[in-house]
Amino acid sequence: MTFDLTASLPARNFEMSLSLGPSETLAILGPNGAGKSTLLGVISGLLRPESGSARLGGRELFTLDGGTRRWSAPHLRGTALLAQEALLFPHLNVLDNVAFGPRSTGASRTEAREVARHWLDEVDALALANRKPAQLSGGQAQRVAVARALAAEPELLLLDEPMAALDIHTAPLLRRVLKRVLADRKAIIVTHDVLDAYMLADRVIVVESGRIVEEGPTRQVLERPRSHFAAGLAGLNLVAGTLGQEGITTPDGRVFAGQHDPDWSLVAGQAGVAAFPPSSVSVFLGDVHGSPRNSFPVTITDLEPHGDQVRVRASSGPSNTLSADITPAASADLGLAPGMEVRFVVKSALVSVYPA
Amino acid sequence: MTFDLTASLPARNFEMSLSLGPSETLAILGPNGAGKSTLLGVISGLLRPESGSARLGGRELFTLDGGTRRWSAPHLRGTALLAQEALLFPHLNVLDNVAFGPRSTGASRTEAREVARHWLDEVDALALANRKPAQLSGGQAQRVAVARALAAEPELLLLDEPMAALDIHTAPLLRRVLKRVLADRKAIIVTHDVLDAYMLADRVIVVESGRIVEEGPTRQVLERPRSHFAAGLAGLNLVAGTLGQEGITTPDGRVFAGQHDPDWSLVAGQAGVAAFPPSSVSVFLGDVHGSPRNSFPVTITDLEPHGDQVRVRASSGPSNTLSADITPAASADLGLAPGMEVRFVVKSALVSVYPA
Amino acid sequence: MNRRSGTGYTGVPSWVYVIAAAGSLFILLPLVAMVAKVNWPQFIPLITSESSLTALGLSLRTSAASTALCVVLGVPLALVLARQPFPGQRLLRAFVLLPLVLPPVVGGIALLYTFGRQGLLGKSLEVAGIQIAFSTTAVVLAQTFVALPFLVVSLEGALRTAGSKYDAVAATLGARPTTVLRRVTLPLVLPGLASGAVLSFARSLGEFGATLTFAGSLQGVTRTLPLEIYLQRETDADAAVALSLLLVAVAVAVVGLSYGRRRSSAPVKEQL
Amino acid sequence: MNRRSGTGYTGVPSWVYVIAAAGSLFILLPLVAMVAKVNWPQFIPLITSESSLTALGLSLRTSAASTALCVVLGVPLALVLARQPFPGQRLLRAFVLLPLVLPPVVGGIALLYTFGRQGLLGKSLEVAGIQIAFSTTAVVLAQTFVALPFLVVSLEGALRTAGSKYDAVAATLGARPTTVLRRVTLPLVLPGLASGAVLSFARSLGEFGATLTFAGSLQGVTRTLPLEIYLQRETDADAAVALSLLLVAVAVAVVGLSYGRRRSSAPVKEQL
Amino acid sequence: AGSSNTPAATSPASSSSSISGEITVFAAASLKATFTKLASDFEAKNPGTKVTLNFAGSSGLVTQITQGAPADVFASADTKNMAKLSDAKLIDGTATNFATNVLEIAVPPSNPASIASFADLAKSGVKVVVCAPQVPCGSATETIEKATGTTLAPVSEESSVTDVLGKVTSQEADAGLVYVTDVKTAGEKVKGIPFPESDKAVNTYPIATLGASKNKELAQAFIAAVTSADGKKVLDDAGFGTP
Ligand SMILES: Nc1ncnc2c1ncn2[C@@H]1O[C@H](COP(=O)(O)OP(=O)(O)OP(=O)(O)O)[C@@H](O)[C@H]1O
Ligand SMILES: Nc1ncnc2c1ncn2[C@@H]1O[C@H](COP(=O)(O)OP(=O)(O)OP(=O)(O)O)[C@@H](O)[C@H]1O
Ligand SMILES: [Mg+2]
Ligand SMILES: [Mg+2]
Repeated sequence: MTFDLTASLPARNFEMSLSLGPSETLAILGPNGAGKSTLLGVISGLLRPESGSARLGGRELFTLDGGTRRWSAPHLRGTALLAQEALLFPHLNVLDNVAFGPRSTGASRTEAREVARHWLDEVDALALANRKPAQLSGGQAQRVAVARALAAEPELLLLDEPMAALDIHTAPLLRRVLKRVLADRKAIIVTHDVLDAYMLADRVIVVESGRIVEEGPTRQVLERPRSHFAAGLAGLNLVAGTLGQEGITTPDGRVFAGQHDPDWSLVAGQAGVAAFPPSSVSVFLGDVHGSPRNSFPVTITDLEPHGDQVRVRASSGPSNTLSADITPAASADLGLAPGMEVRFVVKSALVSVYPA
Repeated sequence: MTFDLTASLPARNFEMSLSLGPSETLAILGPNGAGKSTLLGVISGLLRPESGSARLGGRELFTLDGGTRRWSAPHLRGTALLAQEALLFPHLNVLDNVAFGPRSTGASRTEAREVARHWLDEVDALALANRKPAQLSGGQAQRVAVARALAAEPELLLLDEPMAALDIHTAPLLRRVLKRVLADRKAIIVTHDVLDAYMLADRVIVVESGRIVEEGPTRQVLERPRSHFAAGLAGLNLVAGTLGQEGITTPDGRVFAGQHDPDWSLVAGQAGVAAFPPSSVSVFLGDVHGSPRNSFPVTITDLEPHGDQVRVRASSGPSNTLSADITPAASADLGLAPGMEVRFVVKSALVSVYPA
Repeated sequence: MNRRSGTGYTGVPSWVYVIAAAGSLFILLPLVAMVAKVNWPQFIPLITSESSLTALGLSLRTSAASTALCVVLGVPLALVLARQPFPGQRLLRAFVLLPLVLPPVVGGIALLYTFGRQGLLGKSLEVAGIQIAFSTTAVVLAQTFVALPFLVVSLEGALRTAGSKYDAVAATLGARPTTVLRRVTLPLVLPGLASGAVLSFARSLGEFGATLTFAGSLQGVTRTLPLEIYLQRETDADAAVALSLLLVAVAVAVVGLSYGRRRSSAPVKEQL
Repeated sequence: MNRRSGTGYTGVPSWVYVIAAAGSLFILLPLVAMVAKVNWPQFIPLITSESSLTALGLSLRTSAASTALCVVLGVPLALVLARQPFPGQRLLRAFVLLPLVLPPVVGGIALLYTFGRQGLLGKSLEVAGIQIAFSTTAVVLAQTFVALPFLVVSLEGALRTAGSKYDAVAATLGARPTTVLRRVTLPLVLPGLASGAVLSFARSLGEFGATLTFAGSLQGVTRTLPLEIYLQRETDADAAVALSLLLVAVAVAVVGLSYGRRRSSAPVKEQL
Repeated sequence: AGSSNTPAATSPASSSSSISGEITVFAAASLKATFTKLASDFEAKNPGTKVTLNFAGSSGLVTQITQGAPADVFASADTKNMAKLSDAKLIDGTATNFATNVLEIAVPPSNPASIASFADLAKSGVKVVVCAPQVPCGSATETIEKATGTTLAPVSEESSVTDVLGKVTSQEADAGLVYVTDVKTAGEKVKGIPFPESDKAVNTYPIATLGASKNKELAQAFIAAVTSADGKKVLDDAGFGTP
């Protein structure tokens, strides 16, 4: 009972191939417009790729290769999609919206409503059962939409940003519900929140521009990110270059020192990355000659509160942003402000270096 | 040039009154269904309250008191609303969507497009200018909607969750843009993200069930929260009770010790709260008799990764959740799991006590 | 300024009301002029005469039947035209509209050529023992022929405007196309379907030329109210006008009721 | 299975196609039967005769004018009926539908009672030196009277289905109601407006009874193609049928073209 | 409208007088072929004149004239409708009867029901179509039924001759009762079966100048042309009888 997919849709610059084990949950991460929703659309049968094939367990979802053009309709796929918009049926009340899935797949009206009540209760929206969708707030509608997708009890659940629009109390509640539900079920969940990936997914895929750029078990991807996007999600700074004995050599020729995993045998010249947390970065105003060997001239773009620290975001070149977490006092002392040119200094002991 | 509003709409259990100084930005925080969008609807003229009045600068928005029933139409109010749904006009391309506001308020087609291009560039969506809304991803549409609201250059800007659906790179970018734009402009911004409140707002209002429950300068509200919701947003634990010399006395009679601000003169018996960060909480398995005097029996509901710590969420009674941040190692040693009954112990030195 | 609190935005420019009033007058004035001409003492016996009542009953029954037939045939047609593009769709759409353009009398002739004794299908039907001409069935067929385009066109417009987002969502929840149609598509376009059905009913009720040509005019069998009115007119134009008022009254009642019911259960309420 | 890649969901149950085919046949067969009966050698001289061409020209001009008039009067009416509820709205809606039910001949009489020399308004108009009855203006008025409900009803359905969400957004961006109407409301209901206009045009083109009664049948002035057909039928039914084919061809061309243009610029593409 | 009662000018006008201008003639639809020919002959003989024709059912024309239609001459298919106008004092002088018409049985060329006489129409199984009593041909049918004591059981009572003829030419009906002229116009498509009882109900076509006419002289001239020998010839050719 696995799921396999290969699909390409050149009109949206989309080409992906992935598979899912039994009761595995996969998180899809990636920037806006990367193709996450497109992927779910292709799997659920709302979008028709130009070529590719997909199977879910014994069932063929589509085979579009050369001569063979088999396509099974969305309702025959055993998938249920929570789309990015809630799209509750405006003419049905909340209860009947949630009961729609069970009812469509053969349950009696009473059974379906029973199931619907159960799921509404799970997402803490049972009190809204008799409302029409137009009478719900954004977050309430989102919760109902989640309940509706869950109530369909599909073989493969597809969730597109299920936590969007939820308040800070509801999101953890829903995360708990999903954790329980997804435990013994195949699911693909699109999210912009790394917590969802940590809590719900066994594996993550990072997509950019319609391609998979990184893939692996959640912890591994988020602790040893290879793409800037994944590093950003994990809250790590990332510097790319080629691996050497000391650390990595950046494209502009500077050596950036760090620690490797001792048992990896490095192939010199192999592409690699160095990752380090913002808390390992210090900020200096002038040139420094201290023990930390790694330093960058950067331009501050932004100062943000971050817990009890201040996060200093800065750009070190055209498309690379680095962050440093420092105390508010230090920030005030240094008189930091966006636009300032400062130096980020990183202790090499806190830098992990690994192949990209 | 201030803004004042009093409005009640019993059909939605809504009753609020607020005002805004010149070029002040107000953040509205609150749970789903609290009435945040309703407030923006009332201000922008899409919803008609049953009674109340509002003025924006010299302009009367509405006066609905007893006999007087004056109501000015949405387009005469000098407000622009970014609604919770992007609602881009499906028949216009992205550029013309953004140009709609300037065009409607008298700009020539060329001027309006120029303005539109400017704002699209600001939100990093200029490349999408010729697309139709149906060809955008969720996050792209959201960005365009923000640009459209900004391009209208209203006197009072109303933003309903402008950062929803944005990826982790775009959200900071947009936050920077908004920070710049809102600096010299009146704005009300609804958000679930405390970072938006910190970065963009001068003042926050916390609403629950259609009423304002807390209000004040951003830092004060988030550092000394009085409502559970605000505490949750600020990432603090909150215990409510009556103030005493030692700390506060909870409704079930236990004394919870903490530090007060030395210059406050406490009135014994006054309602108060005790706030403390999750990092100040330790977790024990059995009963403890150590120096910390504050301890609670709790049931673990959830374990979440939180940076390099594990956040243990637990419930200490019907509607009160507390969190503790501990190291993954400690969590593993104790064998914590949801459902376990443990004891949360808080050092009273890290507890702030203040009037509610 | 009679908006109630809590309602959404319904801004209609004020000049629109002025033109709308002119438009209403354009339709209402002739009706008023008609009412003004009625010879009231003569009115009651006229409309309660046996022939009038028979004709009215026949009109109502046949119009109801043809409206049902229009819905049955028209909903699928509208779906096919509105949803998936296929080669020849434009041509099909144009053809479906033709009964609108065809002078009804010619439509009746075309029906005779088809279902008549010597017609395309008529010969086979005759062999099967089915005779359509001069029967009430013929009236229903004639009315359906002229009324079908109304249903198709207004429903197609509504289907296109509604789009197929919700249909897609329903399908991903496991609903078969038929279920989607019944529980999502049609409820969502109910206003359009209702308009279409009302138009069809009204057109059937007023149908005259095709019926006369195809079905003939025999009291109680094929002489509907419009045919009765037409005959009355031969002897007394004012009597015909008076009788038309009966038709108008019936139409107002039916249309008012059906629209009323639809509006009170109107499902789609706008969120701001 | 002729969906192209990348398109959204368009699931239509397969039985729908079967019924749609039956529905199409029901309309197409009579047309085929008609074509089959045409006496082709006689056809060309018939349709190129001066009287036919004059009538066709008149028909096209008056139908275009009355469609324009329908749009001008009908769009405001539809807006008023679809948007804000007001007391008497249901009644107004029912009345606006009446010309559909009224047998056209009676409609013509009602118009005579209004605009005729002896009519309600006609007397005042006569004093002002305006004579409407039996002029080309009368043809346009008669056509507008019978065609207006089509536009109003289909547009109202579309407006209701589209809702007013986008209108509200436009208003909050500072657009005056008129701007909202022009740049948002109408473009969004374009499919419905197009359907309505096509219906009105088709109905005007086929209009016969009211024109005959109200405007008379004077060659070049008021004798439109349907009237010409009616007269032909007095002498030769088959010639009338042949002439109808001309009307049908014109209608197919106009409808096909207008729908075609609309579809290719169809603005609302569905997102999944 | 005013009703100036000028004495009828019955002198058969020669076509040489100096008449000119335009008139509008309202004529029963069944006169379409003959009046179109008569009008063009008239225009040819009297250069500078123009005759505009408006055809519709007689009762429709009466309604139009009553409502002030700009007509100069009215030719009705029966005396009843003309009477309505003279009762309303809308005609100038008195009407002139210019043609007659009698009923005939029309059957499809194959005559499937083998109709040979009026009585045959009453045979069971014969689908016969007649005009409704409200219209002239229907009242004529009724008169004949009464006179012959034959009661017909029609499958349809049509509101115009054209509709009756339509049912017969399409072979929907086995027989119909129409006017001789209609059978003639229909040509090959129907077969006419005259029956002697038809003279029990002779239909008369009257023509008159209307009171509101702005060119009574020309109107009189046209009526004279219709009633002239040439006019009679045209009408005869179409099957009309002489009153
Ligand atoms: N209907 C369409 N036609 C053409 N291109 C489209 C269409 N819909 C989306 N796209 C493009 O395809 C790409 C992938 O879009 P998709 O919706 O899958 O992004 P996403 O990863 O879900 O982004 P987000 O996080 O913003 O929701 C985007 O560049 C988008 O602009
Ligand atoms: N059209 C409506 N009719 C009746 N009640 C409504 C309607 N729309 C919203 N409500 C109710 O009014 C309350 C306030 O809704 P509102 O949309 O203002 O919430 P919100 O604070 O914006 O929530 P969210 O964070 O979920 O967007 C909710 O309880 C909601 O259910
Ligand atoms: Mg997406
Ligand atoms: Mg909201």
